Amino acid sequence: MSFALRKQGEIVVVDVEGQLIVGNRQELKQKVLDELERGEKKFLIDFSQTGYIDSSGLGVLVSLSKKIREQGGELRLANLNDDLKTLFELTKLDTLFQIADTRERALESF
Amino acid sequence: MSFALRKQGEIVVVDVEGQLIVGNRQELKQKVLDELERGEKKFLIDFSQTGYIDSSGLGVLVSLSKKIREQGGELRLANLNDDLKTLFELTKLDTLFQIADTRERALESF
Amino acid sequence: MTSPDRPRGLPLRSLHLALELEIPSDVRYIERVVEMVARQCEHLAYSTRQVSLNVPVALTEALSNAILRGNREHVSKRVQVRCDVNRDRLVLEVVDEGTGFDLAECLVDATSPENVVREDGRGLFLMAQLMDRVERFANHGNVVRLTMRRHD
Amino acid sequence: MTSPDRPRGLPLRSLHLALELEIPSDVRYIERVVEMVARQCEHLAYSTRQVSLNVPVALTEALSNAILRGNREHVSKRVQVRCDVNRDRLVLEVVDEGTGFDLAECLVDATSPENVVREDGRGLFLMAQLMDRVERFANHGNVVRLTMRRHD
Ligand SMILES: Nc1ncnc2c1ncn2[C@@H]1O[C@H](COP(=O)(O)OP(=O)(O)O)[C@@H](O)[C@H]1O
Ligand SMILES: Nc1ncnc2c1ncn2[C@@H]1O[C@H](COP(=O)(O)OP(=O)(O)O)[C@@H](O)[C@H]1O
Repeated sequence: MSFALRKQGEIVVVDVEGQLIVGNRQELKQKVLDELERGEKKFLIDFSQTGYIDSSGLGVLVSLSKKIREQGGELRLANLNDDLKTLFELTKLDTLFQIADTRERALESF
Repeated sequence: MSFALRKQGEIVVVDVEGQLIVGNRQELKQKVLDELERGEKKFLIDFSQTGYIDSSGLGVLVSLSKKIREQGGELRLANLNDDLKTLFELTKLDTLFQIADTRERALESF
Repeated sequence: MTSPDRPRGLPLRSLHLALELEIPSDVRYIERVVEMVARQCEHLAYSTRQVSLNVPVALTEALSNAILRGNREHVSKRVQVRCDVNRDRLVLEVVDEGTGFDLAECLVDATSPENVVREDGRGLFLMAQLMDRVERFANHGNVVRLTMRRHD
Repeated sequence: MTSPDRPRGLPLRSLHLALELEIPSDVRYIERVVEMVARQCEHLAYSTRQVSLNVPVALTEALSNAILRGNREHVSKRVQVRCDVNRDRLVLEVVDEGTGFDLAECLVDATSPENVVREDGRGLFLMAQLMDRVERFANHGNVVRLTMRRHD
Protein backbone atom coordinates (compact mmCIF):
# COMPACT_ATOMS: atom_id res chain seq x y z
CA MET A 1 0.00 0.00 0.00
CA SER A 2 2.31 2.77 -1.19
CA PHE A 3 -0.48 5.06 -2.41
CA ALA A 4 -3.62 5.88 -0.50
CA LEU A 5 -6.33 7.74 -2.46
CA ARG A 6 -9.28 9.35 -0.78
CA LYS A 7 -11.94 11.86 -1.76
CA GLN A 8 -12.14 15.09 0.18
CA GLY A 9 -15.04 17.17 -1.13
CA GLU A 10 -14.50 17.18 -4.88
CA ILE A 11 -10.74 16.75 -4.56
CA VAL A 12 -8.90 13.43 -4.91
CA VAL A 13 -6.15 13.38 -2.27
CA VAL A 14 -3.26 10.99 -2.82
CA ASP A 15 -0.81 10.14 -0.02
CA VAL A 16 2.54 8.84 -1.19
CA GLU A 17 3.91 6.56 1.50
CA GLY A 18 7.59 5.69 1.26
CA GLN A 19 9.48 6.14 -1.95
CA LEU A 20 8.18 7.32 -5.32
CA ILE A 21 10.67 5.66 -7.64
CA VAL A 22 11.11 3.57 -10.72
CA GLY A 23 9.76 0.47 -8.93
CA ASN A 24 6.33 1.88 -8.05
CA ARG A 25 5.69 5.05 -10.05
CA GLN A 26 3.49 3.17 -12.59
CA GLU A 27 1.14 2.27 -9.77
CA LEU A 28 0.69 5.94 -8.85
CA LYS A 29 0.24 6.90 -12.49
CA GLN A 30 -2.40 4.25 -13.10
CA LYS A 31 -4.35 5.06 -9.95
CA VAL A 32 -4.54 8.76 -10.80
CA LEU A 33 -5.37 8.11 -14.48
CA ASP A 34 -8.20 5.80 -13.40
CA GLU A 35 -9.71 8.61 -11.35
CA LEU A 36 -9.23 11.04 -14.20
CA GLU A 37 -11.08 8.66 -16.51
CA ARG A 38 -13.92 8.44 -13.99
CA GLY A 39 -14.30 12.19 -14.41
CA GLU A 40 -12.36 13.51 -11.42
CA LYS A 41 -10.76 16.88 -12.11
CA LYS A 42 -9.01 18.05 -8.94
CA PHE A 43 -6.00 16.23 -7.58
CA LEU A 44 -3.80 16.84 -4.58
CA ILE A 45 -0.69 14.74 -4.01
CA ASP A 46 0.51 14.89 -0.40
CA PHE A 47 4.17 14.05 0.29
CA SER A 48 4.18 14.25 4.08
CA GLN A 49 4.87 10.51 4.32
CA THR A 50 7.25 10.33 1.40
CA GLY A 51 10.91 9.34 1.61
CA TYR A 52 12.65 10.22 -1.60
CA ILE A 53 11.63 10.65 -5.24
CA ASP A 54 13.81 9.71 -8.18
CA SER A 55 13.84 11.09 -11.72
CA SER A 56 11.26 8.60 -12.91
CA GLY A 57 8.99 9.59 -10.02
CA LEU A 58 9.42 13.22 -11.02
CA GLY A 59 8.71 12.16 -14.60
CA VAL A 60 5.39 10.62 -13.57
CA LEU A 61 4.40 13.83 -11.82
CA VAL A 62 5.19 15.83 -14.98
CA SER A 63 3.22 13.37 -17.06
CA LEU A 64 0.20 13.42 -14.73
CA SER A 65 0.17 17.18 -14.57
CA LYS A 66 -0.02 17.32 -18.38
CA LYS A 67 -2.76 14.70 -18.62
CA ILE A 68 -4.82 16.34 -15.90
CA ARG A 69 -4.50 19.72 -17.56
CA GLU A 70 -5.53 18.24 -20.91
CA GLN A 71 -8.77 17.15 -19.25
CA GLY A 72 -9.29 20.63 -17.85
CA GLY A 73 -8.30 19.50 -14.38
CA GLU A 74 -5.84 20.75 -11.78
CA LEU A 75 -2.98 19.16 -9.85
CA ARG A 76 -1.51 20.51 -6.62
CA LEU A 77 1.36 19.18 -4.51
CA ALA A 78 1.68 19.60 -0.74
CA ASN A 79 3.95 18.90 2.20
CA LEU A 80 7.33 18.61 0.53
CA ASN A 81 9.99 18.21 3.20
CA ASP A 82 13.28 20.09 2.88
CA ASP A 83 14.95 17.32 0.91
CA LEU A 84 12.10 17.13 -1.56
CA LYS A 85 11.95 20.91 -1.88
CA THR A 86 15.63 20.85 -2.80
CA LEU A 87 14.94 18.17 -5.39
CA PHE A 88 12.22 20.28 -7.00
CA GLU A 89 14.46 23.33 -6.93
CA LEU A 90 17.44 21.52 -8.46
CA THR A 91 15.28 20.38 -11.34
CA LYS A 92 13.34 23.69 -11.52
CA LEU A 93 10.18 21.62 -11.22
CA ASP A 94 9.13 24.03 -8.49
CA THR A 95 8.34 26.40 -11.37
CA LEU A 96 6.15 23.82 -13.12
CA PHE A 97 3.98 22.71 -10.19
CA GLN A 98 1.72 24.48 -7.77
CA ILE A 99 3.15 23.54 -4.42
CA ALA A 100 1.52 24.30 -1.06
CA ASP A 101 3.17 24.08 2.33
CA THR A 102 0.29 22.28 3.98
CA ARG A 103 -2.56 20.07 2.93
CA GLU A 104 -5.09 22.64 4.18
CA ARG A 105 -3.61 25.41 2.04
CA ALA A 106 -3.50 23.12 -0.96
CA LEU A 107 -7.17 22.18 -0.47
CA GLU A 108 -8.17 25.83 -0.15
CA SER A 109 -6.22 26.79 -3.26
CA PHE A 110 -8.44 24.91 -5.73
CA MET B 1 27.65 6.75 34.98
CA SER B 2 28.07 3.06 34.25
CA PHE B 3 27.55 1.92 37.84
CA ALA B 4 24.82 3.13 40.18
CA LEU B 5 25.15 2.10 43.82
CA ARG B 6 22.35 2.49 46.30
CA LYS B 7 21.58 1.15 49.76
CA GLN B 8 18.46 -0.94 50.21
CA GLY B 9 18.09 -1.88 53.86
CA GLU B 10 21.51 -3.25 54.75
CA ILE B 11 22.24 -4.36 51.22
CA VAL B 12 24.35 -2.42 48.72
CA VAL B 13 22.67 -2.74 45.32
CA VAL B 14 24.80 -2.09 42.25
CA ASP B 15 23.25 -1.55 38.83
CA VAL B 16 25.56 -2.20 35.92
CA GLU B 17 24.45 -0.02 33.02
CA GLY B 18 25.83 -0.89 29.61
CA GLN B 19 28.91 -3.03 29.26
CA LEU B 20 31.09 -4.53 32.00
CA ILE B 21 34.36 -4.85 30.16
CA VAL B 22 38.06 -4.17 30.27
CA GLY B 23 37.50 -0.43 29.85
CA ASN B 24 35.37 0.07 32.97
CA ARG B 25 35.66 -2.97 35.25
CA GLN B 26 38.19 -1.19 37.52
CA GLU B 27 35.56 1.41 38.29
CA LEU B 28 33.11 -1.26 39.46
CA LYS B 29 35.81 -2.98 41.48
CA GLN B 30 36.86 0.21 43.22
CA LYS B 31 33.33 1.29 44.03
CA VAL B 32 32.47 -2.03 45.64
CA LEU B 33 35.79 -2.25 47.51
CA ASP B 34 35.19 1.25 48.91
CA GLU B 35 31.86 0.10 50.34
CA LEU B 36 33.46 -3.05 51.71
CA GLU B 37 36.07 -0.93 53.46
CA ARG B 38 33.32 1.22 54.94
CA GLY B 39 32.05 -1.94 56.57
CA GLU B 40 29.30 -2.99 54.17
CA LYS B 41 28.84 -6.75 54.03
CA LYS B 42 25.94 -7.54 51.70
CA PHE B 43 26.18 -6.84 48.00
CA LEU B 44 23.77 -7.39 45.15
CA ILE B 45 24.84 -6.74 41.57
CA ASP B 46 21.87 -6.29 39.25
CA PHE B 47 22.44 -6.90 35.52
CA SER B 48 19.01 -5.93 34.20
CA GLN B 49 20.52 -2.96 32.37
CA THR B 50 23.71 -4.69 31.28
CA GLY B 51 24.74 -5.30 27.69
CA TYR B 52 27.58 -7.77 27.60
CA ILE B 53 30.38 -8.80 29.94
CA ASP B 54 33.86 -9.80 28.82
CA SER B 55 36.39 -12.07 30.51
CA SER B 56 37.92 -9.22 32.46
CA GLY B 57 34.47 -8.23 33.71
CA LEU B 58 33.89 -11.81 34.79
CA GLY B 59 37.34 -11.70 36.42
CA VAL B 60 36.34 -8.68 38.48
CA LEU B 61 33.23 -10.47 39.68
CA VAL B 62 35.34 -13.46 40.75
CA SER B 63 37.78 -11.16 42.51
CA LEU B 64 35.04 -9.22 44.30
CA SER B 65 33.30 -12.37 45.44
CA LYS B 66 36.56 -13.56 47.05
CA LYS B 67 37.26 -10.24 48.73
CA ILE B 68 33.73 -9.95 50.05
CA ARG B 69 33.82 -13.49 51.41
CA GLU B 70 37.17 -12.79 53.10
CA GLN B 71 35.46 -9.98 55.00
CA GLY B 72 32.64 -12.30 56.03
CA GLY B 73 30.27 -10.71 53.52
CA GLU B 74 28.02 -12.03 50.79
CA LEU B 75 27.63 -11.32 47.07
CA ARG B 76 24.54 -12.11 45.01
CA LEU B 77 23.87 -11.55 41.31
CA ALA B 78 20.46 -10.91 39.78
CA ASN B 79 18.67 -10.38 36.49
CA LEU B 80 21.01 -12.06 34.04
CA ASN B 81 19.40 -12.03 30.60
CA ASP B 82 19.63 -15.13 28.40
CA ASP B 83 22.91 -14.05 26.80
CA LEU B 84 24.53 -13.43 30.16
CA LYS B 85 23.19 -16.70 31.55
CA THR B 86 24.84 -18.48 28.64
CA LEU B 87 28.08 -16.67 29.37
CA PHE B 88 28.03 -17.82 33.00
CA GLU B 89 27.18 -21.36 31.93
CA LEU B 90 29.93 -21.52 29.31
CA THR B 91 32.48 -20.51 31.92
CA LYS B 92 30.83 -22.58 34.70
CA LEU B 93 30.74 -19.38 36.74
CA ASP B 94 27.07 -20.16 37.40
CA THR B 95 28.44 -22.73 39.87
CA LEU B 96 30.56 -20.14 41.66
CA PHE B 97 27.98 -17.40 42.16
CA GLN B 98 24.60 -17.23 43.79
CA ILE B 99 22.37 -16.02 41.03
CA ALA B 100 18.74 -14.96 41.46
CA ASP B 101 16.22 -14.45 38.69
CA THR B 102 14.87 -11.21 40.08
CA ARG B 103 16.07 -8.41 42.30
CA GLU B 104 13.35 -9.18 44.85
CA ARG B 105 14.40 -12.81 45.15
CA ALA B 106 18.02 -11.79 45.49
CA LEU B 107 17.18 -9.29 48.24
CA GLU B 108 15.13 -11.90 50.11
CA SER B 109 17.92 -14.48 49.85
CA PHE B 110 20.39 -12.68 52.12
CA MET C 1 24.33 -3.79 22.90
CA THR C 2 24.89 -0.13 23.49
CA SER C 3 21.96 1.76 22.05
CA PRO C 4 23.07 3.82 19.02
CA ASP C 5 21.85 7.04 20.64
CA ARG C 6 24.21 6.66 23.58
CA PRO C 7 27.58 5.92 22.05
CA ARG C 8 30.19 5.05 24.66
CA GLY C 9 33.93 5.05 24.43
CA LEU C 10 36.16 6.96 22.07
CA PRO C 11 35.08 7.74 18.50
CA LEU C 12 36.75 5.93 15.62
CA ARG C 13 38.80 8.09 13.31
CA SER C 14 40.03 5.71 10.66
CA LEU C 15 36.86 3.77 9.96
CA HIS C 16 36.52 2.42 6.46
CA LEU C 17 33.44 0.53 5.30
CA ALA C 18 32.99 -1.36 2.09
CA LEU C 19 30.00 -3.09 0.59
CA GLU C 20 29.72 -5.35 -2.41
CA LEU C 21 26.62 -6.93 -3.82
CA GLU C 22 25.08 -8.18 -7.00
CA ILE C 23 21.43 -8.04 -8.00
CA PRO C 24 19.41 -9.39 -10.93
CA SER C 25 18.15 -6.73 -13.36
CA ASP C 26 14.93 -6.03 -11.50
CA VAL C 27 14.09 -2.57 -10.18
CA ARG C 28 12.46 -4.05 -7.07
CA TYR C 29 15.93 -4.62 -5.61
CA ILE C 30 16.76 -0.93 -5.67
CA GLU C 31 15.24 0.10 -2.34
CA ARG C 32 17.15 -2.45 -0.28
CA VAL C 33 20.44 -1.58 -1.92
CA VAL C 34 19.85 2.09 -1.27
CA GLU C 35 18.90 1.42 2.33
CA MET C 36 22.06 -0.57 2.95
CA VAL C 37 24.36 2.04 1.43
CA ALA C 38 22.59 4.87 3.25
CA ARG C 39 23.14 3.05 6.55
CA GLN C 40 26.84 2.75 5.89
CA CYS C 41 26.94 6.51 5.42
CA GLU C 42 24.98 6.95 8.63
CA HIS C 43 27.58 4.86 10.48
CA LEU C 44 30.19 7.32 9.29
CA ALA C 45 28.20 10.37 10.37
CA TYR C 46 27.40 11.75 6.95
CA SER C 47 24.88 14.60 7.10
CA THR C 48 21.17 13.80 7.28
CA ARG C 49 20.73 15.51 3.94
CA GLN C 50 23.35 13.29 2.32
CA VAL C 51 21.93 10.15 3.92
CA SER C 52 18.31 10.90 3.03
CA LEU C 53 18.60 12.77 -0.27
CA ASN C 54 21.93 12.79 -2.10
CA VAL C 55 22.83 9.15 -1.68
CA PRO C 56 19.37 7.60 -2.16
CA VAL C 57 18.47 9.61 -5.25
CA ALA C 58 21.84 9.44 -7.01
CA LEU C 59 22.21 5.72 -6.33
CA THR C 60 18.65 4.99 -7.44
CA GLU C 61 19.37 6.77 -10.71
CA ALA C 62 22.55 4.82 -11.30
CA LEU C 63 20.84 1.53 -10.46
CA SER C 64 17.79 2.10 -12.59
CA ASN C 65 19.93 3.15 -15.54
CA ALA C 66 22.05 0.02 -15.10
CA ILE C 67 18.95 -2.19 -14.93
CA LEU C 68 16.82 -0.50 -17.60
CA ARG C 69 19.38 0.98 -20.00
CA GLY C 70 22.52 -1.09 -19.51
CA ASN C 71 20.99 -4.52 -18.98
CA ARG C 72 17.61 -3.77 -20.61
CA GLU C 73 15.92 -5.68 -17.81
CA HIS C 74 17.30 -9.06 -18.87
CA VAL C 75 16.94 -10.72 -15.49
CA SER C 76 19.84 -13.05 -16.19
CA LYS C 77 22.11 -10.02 -16.49
CA ARG C 78 23.50 -8.75 -13.21
CA VAL C 79 24.20 -5.40 -11.70
CA GLN C 80 27.14 -5.15 -9.34
CA VAL C 81 27.30 -2.51 -6.66
CA ARG C 82 30.41 -1.50 -4.79
CA CYS C 83 30.43 1.05 -2.03
CA ASP C 84 33.55 2.28 -0.33
CA VAL C 85 33.10 4.87 2.37
CA ASN C 86 35.23 6.53 5.01
CA ARG C 87 35.05 9.74 7.06
CA ASP C 88 36.14 11.78 4.04
CA ARG C 89 34.26 10.49 1.05
CA LEU C 90 31.88 7.96 -0.41
CA VAL C 91 32.70 6.14 -3.64
CA LEU C 92 29.91 4.18 -5.32
CA GLU C 93 30.34 2.00 -8.37
CA VAL C 94 27.43 0.53 -10.29
CA VAL C 95 28.38 -1.95 -12.98
CA ASP C 96 26.07 -3.28 -15.70
CA GLU C 97 26.60 -5.71 -18.59
CA GLY C 98 25.71 -3.20 -21.29
CA THR C 99 27.90 -1.56 -23.91
CA GLY C 100 28.13 1.75 -22.11
CA PHE C 101 27.27 5.28 -23.18
CA ASP C 102 28.83 8.68 -23.72
CA LEU C 103 28.41 10.52 -20.46
CA ALA C 104 29.13 14.00 -21.83
CA GLU C 105 26.57 13.50 -24.57
CA CYS C 106 23.84 11.95 -22.45
CA LEU C 107 24.07 14.41 -19.57
CA VAL C 108 21.71 17.28 -20.35
CA ASP C 109 20.65 20.41 -18.45
CA ALA C 110 17.31 19.28 -17.09
CA THR C 111 16.41 22.85 -16.10
CA SER C 112 16.39 24.34 -19.59
CA PRO C 113 12.91 25.47 -20.74
CA GLU C 114 12.57 22.61 -23.24
CA ASN C 115 13.80 19.96 -20.80
CA VAL C 116 11.96 20.99 -17.66
CA VAL C 117 8.67 19.85 -19.20
CA ARG C 118 10.07 16.47 -20.30
CA GLU C 119 9.16 13.29 -18.49
CA ASP C 120 12.61 11.72 -18.71
CA GLY C 121 16.24 12.73 -18.98
CA ARG C 122 16.82 13.84 -15.36
CA GLY C 123 18.79 10.83 -14.13
CA LEU C 124 22.36 11.77 -15.01
CA PHE C 125 21.56 15.40 -14.27
CA LEU C 126 20.50 14.54 -10.72
CA MET C 127 23.57 12.35 -10.20
CA ALA C 128 25.75 15.27 -11.27
CA GLN C 129 23.88 17.68 -9.00
CA LEU C 130 23.82 15.44 -5.94
CA MET C 131 27.34 14.00 -6.16
CA ASP C 132 30.67 15.77 -6.36
CA ARG C 133 31.75 13.69 -9.30
CA VAL C 134 30.24 11.32 -11.86
CA GLU C 135 32.48 9.13 -14.02
CA ARG C 136 31.82 6.42 -16.57
CA PHE C 137 34.31 3.88 -17.84
CA ALA C 138 34.56 0.26 -18.92
CA ASN C 139 36.05 -2.33 -16.58
CA HIS C 140 34.57 -5.82 -16.79
CA GLY C 141 31.33 -4.09 -17.68
CA ASN C 142 30.01 -0.57 -17.87
CA VAL C 143 30.95 1.24 -14.67
CA VAL C 144 29.32 4.40 -13.36
CA ARG C 145 31.31 5.81 -10.45
CA LEU C 146 29.85 8.39 -8.08
CA THR C 147 31.99 10.24 -5.57
CA MET C 148 30.77 12.47 -2.74
CA ARG C 149 32.69 14.21 0.04
CA ARG C 150 31.26 13.88 3.53
CA HIS C 151 29.46 16.84 5.08
CA ASP C 152 28.94 17.06 8.83
CA MET D 1 14.41 6.76 4.24
CA THR D 2 12.44 3.58 4.64
CA SER D 3 12.33 2.72 8.30
CA PRO D 4 14.38 -0.41 9.01
CA ASP D 5 11.36 -2.21 10.47
CA ARG D 6 9.44 -1.91 7.21
CA PRO D 7 11.81 -3.18 4.57
CA ARG D 8 10.43 -2.73 1.05
CA GLY D 9 11.45 -4.38 -2.16
CA LEU D 10 13.25 -7.65 -2.69
CA PRO D 11 15.83 -8.94 -0.20
CA LEU D 12 19.50 -8.97 -1.17
CA ARG D 13 21.08 -12.38 -1.49
CA SER D 14 24.68 -11.67 -2.33
CA LEU D 15 25.43 -8.89 0.13
CA HIS D 16 28.99 -8.65 1.30
CA LEU D 17 30.14 -6.09 3.86
CA ALA D 18 33.67 -5.26 4.85
CA LEU D 19 35.06 -2.98 7.50
CA GLU D 20 38.59 -1.84 8.16
CA LEU D 21 39.82 0.38 10.91
CA GLU D 22 42.81 1.13 13.06
CA ILE D 23 42.81 2.26 16.68
CA PRO D 24 45.51 3.37 19.13
CA SER D 25 46.26 0.89 21.93
CA ASP D 26 43.61 2.20 24.28
CA VAL D 27 40.81 0.00 25.59
CA ARG D 28 38.34 2.88 25.44
CA TYR D 29 38.06 2.36 21.69
CA ILE D 30 36.75 -1.16 22.08
CA GLU D 31 33.05 -0.41 22.52
CA ARG D 32 32.72 1.59 19.32
CA VAL D 33 34.54 -1.03 17.29
CA VAL D 34 32.29 -3.73 18.69
CA GLU D 35 29.18 -1.67 18.02
CA MET D 36 30.16 -1.09 14.41
CA VAL D 37 30.93 -4.76 13.73
CA ALA D 38 27.74 -5.89 15.47
CA ARG D 39 25.72 -3.57 13.24
CA GLN D 40 27.24 -5.06 10.12
CA CYS D 41 26.10 -8.47 11.36
CA GLU D 42 22.64 -7.05 12.03
CA HIS D 43 22.45 -5.79 8.46
CA LEU D 44 23.06 -9.35 7.33
CA ALA D 45 20.40 -10.81 9.60
CA TYR D 46 22.66 -12.69 11.98
CA SER D 47 20.79 -14.01 15.01
CA THR D 48 20.15 -11.73 17.97
CA ARG D 49 22.30 -14.01 20.08
CA GLN D 50 25.20 -13.70 17.69
CA VAL D 51 24.80 -9.94 17.42
CA SER D 52 24.47 -9.32 21.14
CA LEU D 53 26.67 -12.04 22.66
CA ASN D 54 28.99 -14.01 20.40
CA VAL D 55 30.36 -11.14 18.35
CA PRO D 56 30.67 -8.51 21.10
CA VAL D 57 32.34 -10.78 23.63
CA ALA D 58 34.70 -12.58 21.25
CA LEU D 59 35.74 -9.36 19.55
CA THR D 60 36.24 -7.56 22.86
CA GLU D 61 38.54 -10.37 23.97
CA ALA D 62 40.58 -10.23 20.78
CA LEU D 63 40.85 -6.44 20.99
CA SER D 64 41.81 -6.28 24.64
CA ASN D 65 44.44 -8.98 24.14
CA ALA D 66 45.84 -7.06 21.18
CA ILE D 67 45.92 -3.81 23.16
CA LEU D 68 47.09 -5.18 26.52
CA ARG D 69 49.13 -8.26 25.59
CA GLY D 70 50.28 -7.65 22.04
CA ASN D 71 50.90 -3.89 22.15
CA ARG D 72 51.29 -3.63 25.96
CA GLU D 73 49.24 -0.43 25.84
CA HIS D 74 51.90 1.56 23.99
CA VAL D 75 49.54 4.16 22.56
CA SER D 76 51.76 4.72 19.57
CA LYS D 77 51.26 1.08 18.60
CA ARG D 78 48.17 0.41 16.55
CA VAL D 79 45.58 -2.30 16.39
CA GLN D 80 44.05 -3.03 13.01
CA VAL D 81 40.62 -4.55 12.70
CA ARG D 82 39.22 -6.15 9.57
CA CYS D 83 35.73 -7.51 9.33
CA ASP D 84 34.40 -9.36 6.33
CA VAL D 85 30.84 -10.57 6.53
CA ASN D 86 28.28 -12.08 4.19
CA ARG D 87 25.10 -14.13 4.57
CA ASP D 88 27.13 -17.25 5.33
CA ARG D 89 29.89 -16.25 7.69
CA LEU D 90 31.72 -13.53 9.56
CA VAL D 91 35.51 -13.31 9.46
CA LEU D 92 37.19 -10.97 11.94
CA GLU D 93 40.89 -10.20 12.01
CA VAL D 94 42.56 -8.30 14.82
CA VAL D 95 46.19 -7.38 14.22
CA ASP D 96 48.62 -6.11 16.84
CA GLU D 97 52.31 -5.14 16.69
CA GLY D 98 53.44 -7.74 19.23
CA THR D 99 55.54 -10.85 18.74
CA GLY D 100 52.62 -13.23 18.89
CA PHE D 101 51.89 -16.21 21.11
CA ASP D 102 51.28 -19.93 20.97
CA LEU D 103 47.54 -20.36 20.71
CA ALA D 104 47.45 -24.04 21.63
CA GLU D 105 49.51 -23.37 24.72
CA CYS D 106 47.69 -20.24 25.89
CA LEU D 107 44.17 -21.57 25.38
CA VAL D 108 43.12 -23.28 28.61
CA ASP D 109 39.93 -24.94 29.80
CA ALA D 110 38.46 -22.16 31.91
CA THR D 111 35.90 -24.52 33.41
CA SER D 112 38.34 -26.86 35.17
CA PRO D 113 38.13 -26.71 39.00
CA GLU D 114 41.45 -24.86 39.33
CA ASN D 115 40.66 -22.39 36.55
CA VAL D 116 37.06 -21.55 37.34
CA VAL D 117 38.15 -19.65 40.46
CA ARG D 118 40.84 -17.68 38.61
CA GLU D 119 40.38 -14.03 37.77
CA ASP D 120 42.00 -14.21 34.35
CA GLY D 121 42.62 -16.66 31.54
CA ARG D 122 39.10 -16.77 30.06
CA GLY D 123 39.73 -14.65 26.94
CA LEU D 124 40.88 -17.22 24.42
CA PHE D 125 38.53 -19.77 25.96
CA LEU D 126 35.53 -17.52 25.32
CA MET D 127 36.68 -16.77 21.78
CA ALA D 128 36.88 -20.51 21.13
CA GLN D 129 33.45 -21.10 22.68
CA LEU D 130 31.68 -18.24 20.95
CA MET D 131 33.26 -18.55 17.50
CA ASP D 132 33.42 -21.52 15.16
CA ARG D 133 37.12 -21.07 14.64
CA VAL D 134 40.03 -19.19 16.18
CA GLU D 135 43.35 -18.91 14.35
CA ARG D 136 46.57 -17.10 15.04
CA PHE D 137 49.30 -16.34 12.55
CA ALA D 138 51.85 -13.69 11.63
CA ASN D 139 51.21 -11.40 8.67
CA HIS D 140 52.53 -7.86 9.00
CA GLY D 141 51.87 -8.22 12.69
CA ASN D 142 50.27 -10.74 15.00
CA VAL D 143 46.91 -11.72 13.55
CA VAL D 144 44.06 -13.34 15.45
CA ARG D 145 41.34 -14.49 13.08
CA LEU D 146 37.85 -15.38 14.27
CA THR D 147 35.33 -17.11 12.03
CA MET D 148 31.65 -17.63 12.76
CA ARG D 149 28.90 -19.09 10.59
CA ARG D 150 25.65 -17.17 10.45
CA HIS D 151 22.64 -18.47 12.38
CA ASP D 152 19.11 -17.33 11.55
N1 LIG E 1 23.95 2.39 -17.62
C1 LIG E 1 23.64 2.89 -18.83
N2 LIG E 1 23.78 2.13 -19.95
C2 LIG E 1 23.47 2.63 -21.16
N3 LIG E 1 23.01 3.87 -21.38
C3 LIG E 1 22.85 4.67 -20.32
C4 LIG E 1 23.14 4.24 -19.00
N4 LIG E 1 22.90 5.26 -18.16
C5 LIG E 1 22.46 6.28 -18.92
N5 LIG E 1 22.42 5.94 -20.21
C6 LIG E 1 22.02 6.78 -21.35
O1 LIG E 1 21.90 8.13 -20.92
C7 LIG E 1 20.60 8.62 -21.20
C8 LIG E 1 20.22 9.65 -20.16
O2 LIG E 1 20.02 8.99 -18.92
P1 LIG E 1 19.26 9.73 -17.76
O3 LIG E 1 19.80 11.09 -17.61
O4 LIG E 1 19.31 8.84 -16.56
O5 LIG E 1 17.77 9.89 -18.26
P2 LIG E 1 16.72 8.78 -18.70
O6 LIG E 1 17.20 7.47 -18.16
O7 LIG E 1 15.47 9.26 -18.07
O8 LIG E 1 16.70 8.83 -20.20
C9 LIG E 1 19.74 7.40 -21.24
O9 LIG E 1 18.57 7.63 -22.00
C10 LIG E 1 20.66 6.40 -21.89
O10 LIG E 1 20.69 6.56 -23.29
N1 LIG F 1 47.49 -10.66 21.15
C1 LIG F 1 48.29 -11.33 22.03
N2 LIG F 1 49.61 -11.07 22.07
C2 LIG F 1 50.42 -11.73 22.92
N3 LIG F 1 49.96 -12.66 23.78
C3 LIG F 1 48.67 -12.97 23.79
C4 LIG F 1 47.76 -12.33 22.93
N4 LIG F 1 46.52 -12.83 23.14
C5 LIG F 1 46.66 -13.75 24.10
N5 LIG F 1 47.96 -13.85 24.51
C6 LIG F 1 48.50 -14.74 25.53
O1 LIG F 1 47.52 -15.70 25.86
C7 LIG F 1 47.27 -15.67 27.26
C8 LIG F 1 45.85 -16.05 27.54
O2 LIG F 1 45.00 -15.07 27.07
P1 LIG F 1 43.49 -15.00 27.53
O3 LIG F 1 42.91 -16.36 27.40
O4 LIG F 1 42.83 -13.92 26.77
O5 LIG F 1 43.54 -14.67 29.07
P2 LIG F 1 44.14 -13.41 29.83
O6 LIG F 1 44.32 -12.34 28.80
O7 LIG F 1 43.11 -13.10 30.84
O8 LIG F 1 45.42 -13.91 30.41
C9 LIG F 1 47.64 -14.27 27.70
O9 LIG F 1 47.95 -14.20 29.04
C10 LIG F 1 48.84 -13.99 26.81
O10 LIG F 1 50.00 -14.57 27.33
